[in-house]
Amino acid sequence: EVTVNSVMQSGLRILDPVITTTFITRYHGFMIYDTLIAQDAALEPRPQMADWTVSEDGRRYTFRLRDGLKFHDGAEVTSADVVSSIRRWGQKDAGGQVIFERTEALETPDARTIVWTLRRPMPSMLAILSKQSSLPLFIMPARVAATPADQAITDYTGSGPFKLVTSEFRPGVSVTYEKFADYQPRPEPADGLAGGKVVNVDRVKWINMPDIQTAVGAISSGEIDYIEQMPVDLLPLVEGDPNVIVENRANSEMQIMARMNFIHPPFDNPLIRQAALEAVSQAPVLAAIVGDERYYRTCGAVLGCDTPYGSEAESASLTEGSGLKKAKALLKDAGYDGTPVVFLAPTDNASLATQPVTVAQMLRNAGFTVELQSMDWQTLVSRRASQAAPRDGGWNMFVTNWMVIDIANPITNAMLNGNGSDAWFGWPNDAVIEALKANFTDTEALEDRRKIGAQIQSHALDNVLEIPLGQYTLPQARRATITEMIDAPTPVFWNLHKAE
Amino acid sequence: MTEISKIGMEGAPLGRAPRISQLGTAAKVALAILVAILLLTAIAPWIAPHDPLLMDPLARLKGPSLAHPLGTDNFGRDLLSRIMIGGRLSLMIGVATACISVGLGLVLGLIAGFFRRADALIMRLMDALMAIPSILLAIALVALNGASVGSVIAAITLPEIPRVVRVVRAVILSAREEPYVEAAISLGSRTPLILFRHLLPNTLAPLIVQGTYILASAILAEAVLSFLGAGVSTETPTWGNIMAEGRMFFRIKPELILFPGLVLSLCILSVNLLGDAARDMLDPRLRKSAR
Amino acid sequence: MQFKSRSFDAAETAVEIKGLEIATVDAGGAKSVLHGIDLRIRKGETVCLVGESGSGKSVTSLAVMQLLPASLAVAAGAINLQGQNLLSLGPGQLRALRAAHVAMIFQEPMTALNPVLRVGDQIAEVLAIHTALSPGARRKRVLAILDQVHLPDVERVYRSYPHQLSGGQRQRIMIAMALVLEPVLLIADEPTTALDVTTQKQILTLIDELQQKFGTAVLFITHDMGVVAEIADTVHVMRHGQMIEHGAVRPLLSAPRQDYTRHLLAAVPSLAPRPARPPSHDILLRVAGLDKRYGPTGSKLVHAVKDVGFTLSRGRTLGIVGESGSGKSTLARCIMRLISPSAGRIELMGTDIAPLSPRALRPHRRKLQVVFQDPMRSLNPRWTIGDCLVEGPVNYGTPRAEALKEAARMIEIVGLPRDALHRYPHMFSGGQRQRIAIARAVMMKPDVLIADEAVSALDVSVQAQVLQLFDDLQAELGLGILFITHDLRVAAQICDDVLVMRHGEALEYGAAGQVLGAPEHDYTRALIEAAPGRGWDFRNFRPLPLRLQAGGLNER
Amino acid sequence: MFGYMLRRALAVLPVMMLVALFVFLLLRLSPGDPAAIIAGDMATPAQLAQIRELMGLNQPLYLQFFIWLGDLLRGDLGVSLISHTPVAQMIADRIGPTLSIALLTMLISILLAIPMGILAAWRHRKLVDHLVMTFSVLGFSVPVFVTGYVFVLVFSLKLGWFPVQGFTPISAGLWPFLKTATLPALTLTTIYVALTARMTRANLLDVLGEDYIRTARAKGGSEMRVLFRHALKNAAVPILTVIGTGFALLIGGVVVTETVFNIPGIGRLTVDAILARDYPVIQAVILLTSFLYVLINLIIDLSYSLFDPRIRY
Ligand SMILES: Nc1ncnc2c1ncn2[C@@H]1O[C@H](COP(=O)(O)OP(=O)(O)OP(=O)(O)O)[C@@H](O)[C@H]1O
Ligand SMILES: Nc1ncnc2c1ncn2[C@@H]1O[C@H](COP(=O)(O)OP(=O)(O)OP(=O)(O)O)[C@@H](O)[C@H]1O
Ligand SMILES: [Mg+2]
Ligand SMILES: [Mg+2]
Ligand code: NI
Repeated sequence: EVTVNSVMQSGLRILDPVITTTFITRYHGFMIYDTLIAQDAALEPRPQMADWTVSEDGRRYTFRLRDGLKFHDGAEVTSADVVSSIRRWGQKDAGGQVIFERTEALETPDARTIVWTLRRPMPSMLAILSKQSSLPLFIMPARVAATPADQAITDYTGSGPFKLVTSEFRPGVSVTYEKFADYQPRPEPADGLAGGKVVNVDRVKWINMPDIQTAVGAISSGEIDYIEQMPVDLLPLVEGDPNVIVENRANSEMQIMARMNFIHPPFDNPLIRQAALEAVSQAPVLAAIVGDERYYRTCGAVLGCDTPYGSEAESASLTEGSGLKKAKALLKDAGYDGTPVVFLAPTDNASLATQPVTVAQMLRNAGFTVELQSMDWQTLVSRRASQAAPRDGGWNMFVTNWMVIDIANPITNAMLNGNGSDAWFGWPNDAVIEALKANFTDTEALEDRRKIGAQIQSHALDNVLEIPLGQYTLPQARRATITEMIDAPTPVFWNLHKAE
Repeated sequence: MTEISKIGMEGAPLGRAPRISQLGTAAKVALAILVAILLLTAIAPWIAPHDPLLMDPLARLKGPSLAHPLGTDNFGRDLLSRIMIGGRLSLMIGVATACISVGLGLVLGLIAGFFRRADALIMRLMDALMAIPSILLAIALVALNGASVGSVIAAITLPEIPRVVRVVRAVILSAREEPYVEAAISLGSRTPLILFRHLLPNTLAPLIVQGTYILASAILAEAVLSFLGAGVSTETPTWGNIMAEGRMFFRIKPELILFPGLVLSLCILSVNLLGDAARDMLDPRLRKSAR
Repeated sequence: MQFKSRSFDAAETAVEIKGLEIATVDAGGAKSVLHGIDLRIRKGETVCLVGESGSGKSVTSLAVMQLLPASLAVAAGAINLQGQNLLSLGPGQLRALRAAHVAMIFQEPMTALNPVLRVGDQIAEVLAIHTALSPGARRKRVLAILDQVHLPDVERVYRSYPHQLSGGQRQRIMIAMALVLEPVLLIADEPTTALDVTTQKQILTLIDELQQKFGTAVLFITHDMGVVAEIADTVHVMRHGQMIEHGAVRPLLSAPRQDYTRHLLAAVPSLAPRPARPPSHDILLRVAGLDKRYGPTGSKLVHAVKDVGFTLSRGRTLGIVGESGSGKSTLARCIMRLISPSAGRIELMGTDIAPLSPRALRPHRRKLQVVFQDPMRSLNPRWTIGDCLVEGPVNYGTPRAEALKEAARMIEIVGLPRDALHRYPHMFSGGQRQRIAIARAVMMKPDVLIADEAVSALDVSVQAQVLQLFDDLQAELGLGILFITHDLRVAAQICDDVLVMRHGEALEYGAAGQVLGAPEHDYTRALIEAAPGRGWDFRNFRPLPLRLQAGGLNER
Repeated sequence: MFGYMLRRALAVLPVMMLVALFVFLLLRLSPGDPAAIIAGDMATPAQLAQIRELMGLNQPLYLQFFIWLGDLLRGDLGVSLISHTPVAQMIADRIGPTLSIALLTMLISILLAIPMGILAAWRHRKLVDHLVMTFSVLGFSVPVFVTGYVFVLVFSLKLGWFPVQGFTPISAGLWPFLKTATLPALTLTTIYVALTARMTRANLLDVLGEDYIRTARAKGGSEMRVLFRHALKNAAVPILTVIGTGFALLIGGVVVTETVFNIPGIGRLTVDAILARDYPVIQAVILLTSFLYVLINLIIDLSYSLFDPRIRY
């Protein structure tokens, strides 16, 4: 019996991939569920459970389930299961909501066929259905998908290549999967998250290690096989070790960004927001969190660098750190009165602990009064939801990380919501950005979309919807005995082999 | 005649002020170390080679050099300066915790020991407080109030109070049976006088020992809280959070843990040794049996 | 008075101490504690070692056992036990010698027995260490010795823990333990001071009996001259670490050669009641029907004082005597209102203070003062003598400066230097501390003074001084004194009236001459008869004239 | 005796009630709510509010308290807000590691500390005494996690004697268990030994000054006999007391060692739950550890009479 022991980025606690956007739950989804269609290594949509045809007018999509698809309880996968799953997902996923707004009908002419008719063509339809981030579209049995979308599921019967071993699930500690023997892989070889999901091991165990040093020690000693996120600072510990291989996963870059609160002083003033943007330089932030230049780069694009629509326009002050003078001038012009900037800083989240400290320092250099408030991540996430004034339990600024592929599309980029108190934390009221996004949705040609992307970049930085703080990757580490791992943003455990 | 006002304040029973010369060698060394640490941290803002908050992330985790005698941390801040300044807060947390818990514990203990009616209530409360594992209570309290210095102090202090209360109460309960207390009653002394001038001084020796113990464990507890992610912000360096932050680099740059750890251990060691010595000096019974 | 008068000239020497010098081994340089002691004890002989507190009696005995505390060491001399010099033996050899050849009975039988082991096992342990007896045989031997020390129900006693036995029983256990191997030498360091007279009497008889039986040499340490007169063959007097005089008991008591010995003997109070003083009719304190039950601790209710009544007049002394636990202190504490009586009246100069609240009581407190047994514990160790003395007057509104002036006068009255005011209690000797406690009480200008075992902790010479002080103060201030003691000699010397208590009841109450001279009650009589050395007039170095032999006259 | 046991056992109730109330208030008055973690990064405020409503977090506090208390009395510890696992099951899963390591620690500590304390008291002010005392104070002065790291570095990574992390339950065999439990237990042992050895020494010193020790020596028994048969049993009660109250310290230490050695125990569960505001879990675990503490001390109290016949109930 071959077991792959892995240390993932965090402990799995929530098993419903629709109710939460947490990474680890999404990874869990890919283990036990199959997707309707999937992204290949180039992030292009490919058939997975179903292949598809699109009508001439681009309004009707017909999906046809392939043969031999079974749920873990042995039942056949039918079009009814798929539709239920789509509907539940569609209530929660931002992309799904957009599709459903344009949906005319979603029908199941027979047990194997799903016909999805839109009122207007939607160029990004397949991209949204195949995406692997935020909320991927996983196919569950209809009875499970019948659970209301804001209530967690309790039945973990999946459709994917692995089965959850319920009896060995320890929330936050460990979770075990075993090979689902009746899974029918596609015939073609695996390609990204598409292609044949052939499982070559018996069990996969995810172990959460609260202290990452323990994990690094354990991979050296061979107690575990895989670390999803290897802290760059600890690389020297394994670098000389031929048994441990450290590598980057494709498209796994993260973007760091700072977000301000638009409804309270001082950042309700665009000039002061701009001053903040000018004051900040990416290099120190990146150096402090990552430390090794091989694993980070400066990038001023709100839609990310090396993405289809990303543009780095107007971001020189960020990437070069040349805006200090301008920042001071802007502050003066804006008549900044020393209102303290309440900056939320998490202490218990290693990937977010250093950024606030470095950013705060730079803001202070420019003349801001910064009140760095330390708290645990939980306090931060609930506090950032508060629209109260900063001194009454609200806030002015916080920092978070996004996967670049999640923010690469303006439609799914949460920071680009401009609809006031319905927008993401910070609540900007920005009609311009909303218009730009609507325009983007209706545009199909890549060239045109790029142009809109550039407009979005320039508007986002002018209005300072966010301050991009650069991109970095956390490499993964595996024992040399683990081979043929799929190189995708989401770590998956099919296809790979483990040598004894 | 000013004796009356002095006695009970100075904590020197039997009229002898403890003299340094009475201390054993170990305690003398401890005192010297403690004084040195106190002095260095006291004047740290003036003599620290760098601003402890000044970052240079591009020069992080550097080894010892002339500019940075102990090297730099993961933000490129000067480790020596951080340790020096960090001592201020660590010691402050220790001293504040010791003072507050001893102060509150003393009051509650006096009440519980002297007034039968309050006793049961106070002691049940204290039992409950004791039963909750202190570190969990502290984490919860810090999570509750945010990771400020104040809440860390409160979190470490609260679980210590019952221990002090118990000590004080036990002393009071036995001291109030002493004939000199009965004599005072016969002499018409009122309750406050008996409580504060006859009974209170008896608690001094055990409280000094307890206080030093609390001081030491508070500094440690702060470190553990930081380790678990519930400590004070890195913007206010303490020995605890310097170590907690440095733990990632334990095998890369062990200085980050070793140096603050060394100072911390030395400090706690000294405090403990001094506490023991103080007990020996203050407790005539122990002095006789030469502990 | 019947002294022992056996001759030991022919007897074999059991132990001989020669030129023993013992000094402290502190870092601060050696201080000599014993300066060249010589002592010889022969088989079957009882040697009594007397002398004031701190003279080195215990140190001498511990040296023989080779159980000196770590801070003391032998500097010179020899201790020969049957030809072997103990000082040259190794630890193993010494261990073999202990219990088997030299055994010791310590003063306080409660603390000298291990509280967590059964007493039978504790005795059996001696046999286990030194003999090859089987457990069964050991048990038999232990039961036999328990029987020999006249313990009742030996099977039960064997299984008991020390706290389940009375003081006298515990001391018998100690004796059994010491004698079980029939040692050559038995050392007893104040073995009866913690016991009341009747029990003391039984123990002394027992030791004597066993000594006869086994021919043991006994070194008996005591400060009670009565006991000396009762049991000694030979007496050694120690002072300041030196042996200043020794000799057979009768010659030594009747014709002491040294001034110090003379002085020591003169301090022993006589059992004869003091001459009656003119009666007084100014009644200060009238107690009637006083009852005290201690609250339900567990399920047991202790009825400590039962329906006691008496009166005390100005200038007179009422003695309350009785064995330990008879309720004397409880009575005193009720009268002081340190505890509330369960029933009864306490009329202090006409006011019944029994039902008063603490607040209402305060004005009356100054008329009523107390001196406790243990002078060290009754003075706050953290306060200067000055502070102690003025506490009371300041409480009642006397300006501090005035009170201090009075304190300075008072401290001289009790025979201490003026600068004592600036010192702390631990800087004084026990006798001096007791004077301070008395001065503190007198500072309040009380009408009634209660002395609860006020002199029991002091050795005879000091005790005599303090008793004199009481007498003087009473003459001067007209105090009414309630004097609680278990020592009949002291009671006889100082009291006008005596109240005998037993099990919380007042058995007998009357003029001292009446109660002590012609006791009505059997218990009182037994008490008086048990007083050791009662036939000897120590002060005058002669037998007591028959007429004055307490408890004897009327019958004989 | 039985009556006393009953009374003592009943006295536990008000204490536990107070603990329950205390913990409940502490948590519910704290900022941060579990809805946020469930909703994840992209949730909007409206979604948050909806989740709160669903979880019953919008009800008045006292109502929440009594509902919880009622469930508790019926033996229902509730369900984790985050993972929807029954709390009772989570605790059952994770109590094993914590308890077995705590007990192993107690065992090792007692086996080490009591002889150390005895030795130090016996050789009072000699070299051994100073060594023991220095070790004791040192044990207090080094944060547990540092000790843990050093042990891992030396015994696991350098010497390879023990695994770096993980836990094997004792049901899988004594040896596999010891392989994973030894290092964490040793790490905790440093504090515990320090405490217990010090206390043993102090009490033994007291006892060695007692008259009955002199009596024992006067009987000619060997030093071992004096120390073990006469002294230790007398010093047992305060030593036991320290071992009992030290249990709280142990729980604190366990939280850290569980992190360092990646042991799926109660300590880590609590910290995670606190950081995630998973109220039912926090409440249950703190209540449980408090109950364990009270229980252990109750047992210790009752065991006093085994060592000291004067204590009778
Ligand atoms: N452990 C010790 N260390 C130093 N000096 C001691 C020690 N024990 C006794 N001494 C001193 O030795 C002297 C003799 O003391 P010892 O106990 O023999 O007196 P004692 O005659 O037995 O008095 P008491 O009648 O009070 O029992 C005293 O001056 C005392 O201070
Ligand atoms: N606080 C108390 N609670 C319960 N019982 C008590 C208390 N104090 C004393 N007793 C009991 O009351 C009885 C009388 O005690 P008291 O102290 O008055 O005796 P005493 O005659 O002074 O004895 P001694 O000569 O030993 O001082 C004893 O049986 C004692 O055990
Ligand atoms: Mg003596
Ligand atoms: Mg008494
Ligand atoms: Ni003065």
